Amino acid sequence: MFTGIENAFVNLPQALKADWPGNVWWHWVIFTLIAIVFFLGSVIMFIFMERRVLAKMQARIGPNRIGPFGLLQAIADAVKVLTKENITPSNADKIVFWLAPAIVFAPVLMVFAVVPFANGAVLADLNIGILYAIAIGSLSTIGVFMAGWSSSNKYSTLGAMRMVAAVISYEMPIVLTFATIIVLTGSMSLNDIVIAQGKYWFIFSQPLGFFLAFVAGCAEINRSPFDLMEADSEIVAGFHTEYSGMKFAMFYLGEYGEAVVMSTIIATLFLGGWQGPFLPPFVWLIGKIFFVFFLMIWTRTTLPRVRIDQLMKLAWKFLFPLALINLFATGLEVLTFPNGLPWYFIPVNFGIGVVLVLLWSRLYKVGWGRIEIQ
Amino acid sequence: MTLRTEPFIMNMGPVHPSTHGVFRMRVTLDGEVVIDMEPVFGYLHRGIEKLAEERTYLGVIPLTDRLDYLASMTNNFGYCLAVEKLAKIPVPERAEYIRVIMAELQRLAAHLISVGSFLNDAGAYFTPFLYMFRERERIIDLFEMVSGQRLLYNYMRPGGVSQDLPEEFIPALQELLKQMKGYMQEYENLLKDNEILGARAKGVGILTRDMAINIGASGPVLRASGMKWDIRKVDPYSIYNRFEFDIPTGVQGDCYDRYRVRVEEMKQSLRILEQAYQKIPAGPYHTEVPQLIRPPVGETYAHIEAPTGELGFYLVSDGGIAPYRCHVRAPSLMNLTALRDMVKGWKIQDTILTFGSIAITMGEVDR
Amino acid sequence: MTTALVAQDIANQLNANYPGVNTEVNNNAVIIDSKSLLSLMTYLKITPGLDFNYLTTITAIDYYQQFEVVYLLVSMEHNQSLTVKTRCNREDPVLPSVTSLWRSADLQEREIYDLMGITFEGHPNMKRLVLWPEFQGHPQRRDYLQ
Amino acid sequence: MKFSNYGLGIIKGMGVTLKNLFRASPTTQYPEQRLTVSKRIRGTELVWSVEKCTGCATCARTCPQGVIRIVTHPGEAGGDPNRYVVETLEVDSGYCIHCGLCVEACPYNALFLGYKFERAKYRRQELVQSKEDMSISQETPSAYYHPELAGKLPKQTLLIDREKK
Repeated sequence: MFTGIENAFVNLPQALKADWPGNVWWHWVIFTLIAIVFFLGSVIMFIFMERRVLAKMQARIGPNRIGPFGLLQAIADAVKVLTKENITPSNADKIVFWLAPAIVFAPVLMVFAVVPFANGAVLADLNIGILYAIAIGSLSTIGVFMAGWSSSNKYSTLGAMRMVAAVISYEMPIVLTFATIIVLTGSMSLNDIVIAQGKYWFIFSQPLGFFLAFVAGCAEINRSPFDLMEADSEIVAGFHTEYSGMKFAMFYLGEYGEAVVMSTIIATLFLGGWQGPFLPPFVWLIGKIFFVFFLMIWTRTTLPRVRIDQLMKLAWKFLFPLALINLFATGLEVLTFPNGLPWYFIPVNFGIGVVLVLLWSRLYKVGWGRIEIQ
Repeated sequence: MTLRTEPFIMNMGPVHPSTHGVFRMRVTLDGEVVIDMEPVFGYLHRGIEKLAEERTYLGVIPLTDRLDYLASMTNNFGYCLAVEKLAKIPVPERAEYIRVIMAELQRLAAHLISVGSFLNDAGAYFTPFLYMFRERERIIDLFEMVSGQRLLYNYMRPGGVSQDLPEEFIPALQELLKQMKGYMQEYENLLKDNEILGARAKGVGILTRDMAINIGASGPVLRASGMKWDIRKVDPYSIYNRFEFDIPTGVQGDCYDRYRVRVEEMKQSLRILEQAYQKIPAGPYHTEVPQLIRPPVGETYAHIEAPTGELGFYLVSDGGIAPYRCHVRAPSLMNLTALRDMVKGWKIQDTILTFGSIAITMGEVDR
Repeated sequence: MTTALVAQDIANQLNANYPGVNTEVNNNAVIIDSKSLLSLMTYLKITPGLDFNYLTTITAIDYYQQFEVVYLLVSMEHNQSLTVKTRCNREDPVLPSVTSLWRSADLQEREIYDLMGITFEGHPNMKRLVLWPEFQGHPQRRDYLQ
Repeated sequence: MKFSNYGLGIIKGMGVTLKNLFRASPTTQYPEQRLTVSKRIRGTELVWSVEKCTGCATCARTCPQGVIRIVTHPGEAGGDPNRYVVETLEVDSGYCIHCGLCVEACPYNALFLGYKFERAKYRRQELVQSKEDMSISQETPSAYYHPELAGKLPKQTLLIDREKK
């Protein structure tokens, strides 16, 4: 019984090397802890950053009372929200109502199993890493729908319906864009993908892919301008209108957790993950995650919300065909140059991306407008 | 097997983030599509018309502040014009200029809120709203300087204004006008050409010209429908005929046109202000009027171009110290008449947008 | 400048076109008998030269013996205005609705019904506007006491 | 080819928000930082001068809310016949709407509005001001309708001054 542990301690020096043997059991413990701490820490930082940057962009100051620069505001909010009353609406489907927050929250955390923090520093270097991330990441939709349905609130139902429609539609372009990266690297493992970006990041060779992934990602985690699942000026707060206290905190965490996940995946796939000179790898990764999140905050500050039919049209008539074309073009390029693309494909791909976006935006009309009522 | 569906009735409001107060819309939905909409009024009814019958002519002015609480100055203005018309009180030159300056500043401030909250309803997460509040703050500073309050000014009186401008007002106004130009450009850059706003607002919530006239719409709502009708031009009150300004009009009367008309009107207000502060003469700022005004028996209607539209006061005097009847023609209420036709067939998001583009103030709708 | 039309001219015109209808003039306002209100209003709206296409406001005044309802008409084409009044008794206050001519009367007639208690016949949705449906009485009347 | 429909508007808007990221916020953090209010502020309390007041009760008649309660008596024989002794003067500032009409109505300039504004109270009864609370000896009057008082008061902070070039 103790042999495992002894082996572990004997193997400790080797284990701490870059290429960990995956079956040492405390490796899982450490990385689970790291993943949870990283997740919670970055969620708190994300909330802080969102509130501060948003405030600065909106000519406000933002939270600045608790802790230095208001850094502890998120913690104070957490304490406040945890001590609040848990209200369950009398018409709610109680079991589903209570289950929904957990179902939203858990899958978000699970995605971090496959995110590499440095070369090989990953909880589980699955060979189907991306597939796993996408599959698990969209599970939380079920929780959202459960929340919306069980609250027996019309705003919640509308919000949940919109959420399901959006997530199903936006899975398509995002998966196709990720497939482009898989075609380029020949691997689904996130670690291999990062290693493949040693020469240049994929944002340079796949600018269109980055654009599509960013837009679709924003929609998938319902960030503005696609935040119509919880559009505060229309349907109050969408699916979590009726939630309060701890359960609301779970949704809140889940929402920002999804933002962390999406930023992490985009940073890993397109911005070279932990790759980067001088600084330690995890600093690069965190820096890139925050850069992607900054872009999301920036768009949220500036852009108005799209309409539901426009959201659908954008997914199916703009992002989806472009992702297909992009995948096709990348496949051709990889077939022509099996030993890696030469440098001049960076401007070529950039040109292809710009031309495609401009042409395609001529081809489709936004929304279908008014419907005649008899 | 066919799936049985049924319409979905949703009460938006009276407490809802974007009903601009306590307005209630009973929306019947088919999925996301609005198939019927019934507005419900009255949540802010305070009986101002009834209250006015029991107060002196002077005591009604604080009540008019509370009509369109985002544009108190213009409400005061309209009421004072009606009393002056009824009691034949002359107004000195300087007071006229002060009134015009105040009314135009108020129009700026009110339009900043209506445009900001319209864009907020469109989903631009508070950014334009807060930018515009920042500039409104500068205007309110000036109002505070002259009247001592920041929302309910109670500044104008029959026969002039309650107090003269302080000496630091004109330099501050000059500075404000200088700064406003840059900020106006900033708003234009922020969302004017935005593709998403264009897709959301263009062609949505159309109010045709004939319909707008028929429902008695006024102000930016009427002008966005293409009707060139501004009380300041067609029936110049006070000294508006001395200033040079244009009436911006829209083309098809959609939400985007209403938004543009408001922004253009702000620019015209700046133009009027530029002319007004340079010409302002010295002299008395009010006519001596007794505390208890006793107008002769009669009735009168005075109207002005308030930020929301044609604000009119129908005053009936029986020779006493209080108005026998004081009817307020509330532009916000009239503009809402066609809301049902404007939103029918659109999505629920467009309902909010259309409603936001009409830019009502509940204090005026319910009175 | 919006010119207020001389009420006497309009009254003469109406009397000429609608014989038997008693149209008076008081204080530069045309006073129309409530029975013929709708037809005369239609005439004012569609007659070329008058074209009162914009109903600015409707208000009701309680004179204890009777109600007086004031219609302020504006012709946007000619920039002219006209005040039209009609009267109804207090016991059974019923007036024809002008909603079919100007939809701007819609909410205002409802408001008058609510606060003054004048019923407008032909209005598509004669319900209380600002007060709740169960409310008793009409508070804008001069003799209304809580 | 016009680029106005291809995202140029979005880019311009993003530029504006980015510019604002580096601009100082106009926010004043109230309890620590304070703005100077207008000289004509209509503060929360009325200020009353016992020397000037003749007890004519014009203020009470003018008040649209009817919150001024004044009780006077003619005073002892041999006093000024045009002057009444004010026994009670009470203003329920909970119902006061700060319209300032009483100040404008006062024919003897005995009534002023207060300059201070932080007068939150815990109970409604505490909002009723007696004539001792309103005495001019302990309160600062604002310059509302009394421009001669404006010289003594500090200059109002204006937001526009912060960005003056």
